[in-house]
Amino acid sequence: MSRIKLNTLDPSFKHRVARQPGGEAIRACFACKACSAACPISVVDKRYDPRKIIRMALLGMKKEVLESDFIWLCSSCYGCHEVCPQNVRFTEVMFAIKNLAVAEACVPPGLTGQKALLKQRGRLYEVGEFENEKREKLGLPPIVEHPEDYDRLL
Amino acid sequence: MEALLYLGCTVPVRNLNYELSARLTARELGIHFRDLETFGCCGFPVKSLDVRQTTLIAARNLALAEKEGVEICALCNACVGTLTETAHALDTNPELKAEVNERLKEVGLRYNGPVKVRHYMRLLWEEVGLEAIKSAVTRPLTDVILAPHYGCHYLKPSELTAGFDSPADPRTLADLISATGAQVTDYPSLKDCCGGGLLGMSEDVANALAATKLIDVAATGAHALVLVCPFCNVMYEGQQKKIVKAAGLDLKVPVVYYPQILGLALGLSSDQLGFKLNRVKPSGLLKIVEG
Amino acid sequence: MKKDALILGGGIAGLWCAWELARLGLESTIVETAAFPGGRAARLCCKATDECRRCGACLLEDVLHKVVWSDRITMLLHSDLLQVQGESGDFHATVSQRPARIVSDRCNDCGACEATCPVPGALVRSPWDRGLAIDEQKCRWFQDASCRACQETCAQDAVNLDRTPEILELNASTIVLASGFKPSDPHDTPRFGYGRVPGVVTGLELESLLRQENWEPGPSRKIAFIQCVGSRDAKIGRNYCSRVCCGYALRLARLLRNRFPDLSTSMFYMDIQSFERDFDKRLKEIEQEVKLVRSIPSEIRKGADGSPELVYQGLDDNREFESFDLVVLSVGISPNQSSVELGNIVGASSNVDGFVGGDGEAAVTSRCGVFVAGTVQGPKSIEETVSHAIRTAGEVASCVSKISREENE
Amino acid sequence: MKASAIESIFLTRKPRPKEDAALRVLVLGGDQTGMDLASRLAVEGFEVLLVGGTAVGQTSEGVDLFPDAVLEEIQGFVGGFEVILRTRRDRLTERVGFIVAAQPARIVPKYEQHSLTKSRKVISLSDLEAGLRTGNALEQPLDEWFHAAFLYGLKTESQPAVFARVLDAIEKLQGQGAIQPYVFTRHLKVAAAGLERRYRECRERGTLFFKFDDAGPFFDSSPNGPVMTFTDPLLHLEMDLEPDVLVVDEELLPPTMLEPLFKSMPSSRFAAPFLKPESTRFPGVETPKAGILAVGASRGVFDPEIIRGDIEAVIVALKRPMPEPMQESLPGPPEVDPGKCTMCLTCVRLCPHGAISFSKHAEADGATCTRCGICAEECPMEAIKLEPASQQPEMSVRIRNCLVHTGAAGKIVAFLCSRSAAHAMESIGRQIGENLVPIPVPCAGTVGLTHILSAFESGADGVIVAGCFKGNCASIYGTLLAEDRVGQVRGFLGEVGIDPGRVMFVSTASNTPGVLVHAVRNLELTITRVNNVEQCEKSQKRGSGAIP
Repeated sequence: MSRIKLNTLDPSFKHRVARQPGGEAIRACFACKACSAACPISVVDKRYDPRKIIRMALLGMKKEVLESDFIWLCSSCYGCHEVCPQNVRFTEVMFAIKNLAVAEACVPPGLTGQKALLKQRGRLYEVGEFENEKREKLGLPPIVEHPEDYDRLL
Repeated sequence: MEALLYLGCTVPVRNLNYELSARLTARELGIHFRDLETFGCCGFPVKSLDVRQTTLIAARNLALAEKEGVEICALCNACVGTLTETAHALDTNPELKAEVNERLKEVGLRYNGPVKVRHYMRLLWEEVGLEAIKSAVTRPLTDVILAPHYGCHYLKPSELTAGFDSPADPRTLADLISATGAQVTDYPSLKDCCGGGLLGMSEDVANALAATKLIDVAATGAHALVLVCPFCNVMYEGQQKKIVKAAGLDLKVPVVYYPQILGLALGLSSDQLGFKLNRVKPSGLLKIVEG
Repeated sequence: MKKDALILGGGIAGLWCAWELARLGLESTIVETAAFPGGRAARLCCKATDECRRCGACLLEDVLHKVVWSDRITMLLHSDLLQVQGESGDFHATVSQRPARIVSDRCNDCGACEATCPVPGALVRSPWDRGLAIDEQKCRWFQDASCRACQETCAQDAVNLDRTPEILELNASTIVLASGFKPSDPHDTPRFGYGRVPGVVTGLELESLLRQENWEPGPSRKIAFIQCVGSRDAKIGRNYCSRVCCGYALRLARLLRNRFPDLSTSMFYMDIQSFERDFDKRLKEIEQEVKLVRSIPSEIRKGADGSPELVYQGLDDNREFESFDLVVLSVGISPNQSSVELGNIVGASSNVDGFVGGDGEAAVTSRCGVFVAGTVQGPKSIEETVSHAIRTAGEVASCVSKISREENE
Repeated sequence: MKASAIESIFLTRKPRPKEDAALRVLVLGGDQTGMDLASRLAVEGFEVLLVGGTAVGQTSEGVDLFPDAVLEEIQGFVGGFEVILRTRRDRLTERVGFIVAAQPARIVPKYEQHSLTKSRKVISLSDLEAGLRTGNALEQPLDEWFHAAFLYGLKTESQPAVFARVLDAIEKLQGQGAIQPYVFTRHLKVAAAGLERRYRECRERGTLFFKFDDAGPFFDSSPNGPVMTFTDPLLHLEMDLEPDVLVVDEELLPPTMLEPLFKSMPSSRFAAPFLKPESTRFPGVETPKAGILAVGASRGVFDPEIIRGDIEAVIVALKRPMPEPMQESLPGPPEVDPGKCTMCLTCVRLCPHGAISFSKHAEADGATCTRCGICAEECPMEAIKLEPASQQPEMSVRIRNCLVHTGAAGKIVAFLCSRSAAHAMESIGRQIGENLVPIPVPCAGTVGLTHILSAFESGADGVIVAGCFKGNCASIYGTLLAEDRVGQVRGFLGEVGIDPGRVMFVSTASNTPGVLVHAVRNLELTITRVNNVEQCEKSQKRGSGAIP
């Protein structure tokens, strides 16, 4: 990677993340590294490292963060959240960052599909006749799809 | 006691064994589950897109429950997490609540709060209690060795699970397993994440996360891995073949839901408890219990 | 008789304040809840290697010997403040004094009571190894009257469980809160495994171990110190640096290296706080003796061999799992609940971090005539505590002289 | 009952006659601390001579200002110092009871460390503060992000007090517009009241911190100003920054003008450039010399909050009755035999407390002397004697008495420093055998050849000298001298037929009884071994003598 010019980065990015719901405490991070040691993902894929993502966001590396594919690797296990002495709530910060990425049209295709399903059915998986027949055989009550609210709210 | 059974998206379609066993064991132990047809998705799947929408969807379900005046009992860790988190946020942030209620008007709902949300395990732990479970056991699972898996949202964030269990030193599931007479085995990756949350984003990373636990549990010689969340099940049961193959291993870890185990101990049959639907058959376990 | 100051707490701050007041000709009464004076510092160890490392722990013994000499200081052990009435210049305090359960004049230190007592920790040895007391919170007699073993076994008739507390009325012109701190509870940070993982101890526990001459580290000769346990932790409401932990941890590490040259010590930290002059030079010396790792572990767990295992991010950003014989949690200084309660009794409010008194290093409190000395006011090293106690003595003396001026007029 | 002396000093505030030197205080100041101290002292009824500082119109009653004066020389002792002040016009001699060094820290910007030169965009923290006070800190209006880089404790360690100033400056700068502050540091110093909280608030307002473990930023310059290049310690990526302002932090050093005070205190070479040694024996503002007090920077304290406490501590020290009653067991002040004194000045040069002066012969000031006995032991003419404490015989008689009373055979005489080893001994109890004869001494520095020999002459089997740990001696080097002397004595003992192993020195503290026990046990073992050897030798001699 070529040399990063701090003067060309976006100092307002961290404040923008902090204005997102869940992103409020990102600036409180003092890089103690506990989150990185707790994150199950960073062991498997070194590109995903909570403290480094926070650092990039704080420095204002907006493009590098929002357009990356690693921000989508969070498993939302709250491991980082638990160990953080500054209550950064990094799992929520990641959602805030992902929300911003979506707002900038950097969104993996699978996700928008899930939203479409919810609008259509009110649930992630189709419950058709086949499913309800199976349920009936086992003595379970039928599931009825109520997508109206979802369609209106989403 | 009475609770609204919140099934979420996955359980009623893909994990009928979990639903069956939960309903049956609850009945045995005096918990009356009521179904609410209008319940839908908890909102978690759109959290990455827009946290506000998740809050809204979760609030809708909470508002529905509030109308019934009964607390929610969910089977899925993610549903419990999302609903609890939202209830907590709405109860502590009046501005957010006002904002959300403004939107809920569109669908004729309103959340005043508070609404209580608990995992079925938590109901067992807090409402039934270990002692009552022990005394209800008619067929102790002696000689059965089981490995618990809690799942992340069961324990964390701790500000939402405080007073129930500790992420650093979890014990409720282990104790609930012990109450059935089975032995609990400890293993190094007990607290690991299943990886289910990112299966849709990166199957490789997700599988890598789940692999360690499968290997560890296989090494303990446990008869099964005990779950309490359909998300975790997707990984440990659904992905097991792929994971094992990719890792070049030869192992099989039967995966069961806690209520199935509990049901066996309460004297219910494996058929009633939907063991036929378990994809990695816990035959060793069933052989010990049912002969 | 009216004293110039009623000092609550017989630790190093209270003792030093009393001593300074005595040097100024002022009389004070020290009210100490424990059976022995000295407070926390009495359980600390000397950290001298081939030279003094300036931990200040011995200042306690020094001031104790001075206080014992002074006829201007009255020490009430086993005593608790119940209530305070009146105002600056004319405080009336009600103090309950529990009787000495083991009469020191009779006790010949034979150890028979300790041998027979069924409750660990119910019989407390003085920090100076001579003299015993009963911890009424633990002793069965004071819980359900179920055991009198010590009294029955004592051949010297030195134990008396039956005497009742005495209520004392004390008058004083001023009140000094010197009731100290509470070591941060390592259970507040459960991921560090304290009480669950064998081999995880607090810094204070290590100090007590090292006070004993015969202590030996484990077989692999590896010891880790974890800094900022219960400090710099906004999550548990401790948004402050405890100011002493870097100093004591590094001094302990050097002491250990001095006693056991084959020992390796590591310190996991965020920022190292200076605790000596010319700290650049000192830090370079320290780097030769202690492995400094800028990383806070996420977890301490029981390793495969039973010894504590640290999970942390290493310098190359890899996940490290490292086993040690002993992991020392450098617990910090946190507000003492009983101090806050004392503050309530005497009408002094707490500051933003939960310590009694104002912000900064103030010795005065929200109530006129009530002062604070030492760590009751906020984190301080022993030396800083002494400085603060001297400051407090100064403010008390000024207050007392103002009061007598007003009385004269 | 209060001592009447105290009542007269601070319970009443009568105007004092000028000649009452004990109530006059020389304050070496230079900033607000000096002025606060001076007015505080004046309120307490002292008459203050305030040297240094630019206190225009800020005079309180009872404070005489000497803004441009320099302290040239001091003579005399607590209660009656004679100080010579040089002003632009005069050379004044004044009598004061106390001298307080309360000058501000010497502030040295760290330009050189980083090979930086001061320029429009490269300024010191003090420069920035001055600019912020006058409102000229930023030259151009802020229409886009202004990048402000702060260096803090990068190559050399810094103090919390400087970090507090950095935080102040950042806060004020941010009040002026869209500022992006950066702090380049190594170990952030947050060990002061409220700093950690302020550090978090500063991060929350957007300041970025770079904590380097080794190679910090490199500095270069472009036509636009300074350029910093570095590897981000967290991301390990190469970065550069062209700050709009680069603020260099400052070293806080002890003040100058302490030289005359150093001269009056021979132990000061162990403390310089500070006025008191880094030793827990001197907590607070007191120095090894009575009547000379160190406030703030001169004692190595830079935290304004703690310095405020120092002012109170000065008041406390000055209000004490003088001389303070000593513990009864201490000996009297040194007596100099004028007939023996040759004015060699050994004692003057060696007294750690600067207690000895000379006119016709050496003379110790009773209030300054701590009875450490170093002078008596080091005097080559044996002209100095410490008068034994009341109702106590002279040391050699004391040793003999002890041994006679307890039976000399197998005894170890232990000379114990009363500040450390004697306290440790008290908590040992019965742990050490009854063969130990403890003799408390005011300082191990008092123990010399004569004491050790008189112990052996009285029949002791061994001698242990227990002093403080190096760095913890109340007489600074008393314990070092004692250890040295024990070494010398051991060399000498061999020559007179006593096994050198019978004498040992041990460093202790009042809370290390274990160390003392350990040492005594070792000495006991040595003695047993030596006794056996000597007995063998004796019997061999006897045997060999019997045959012919």
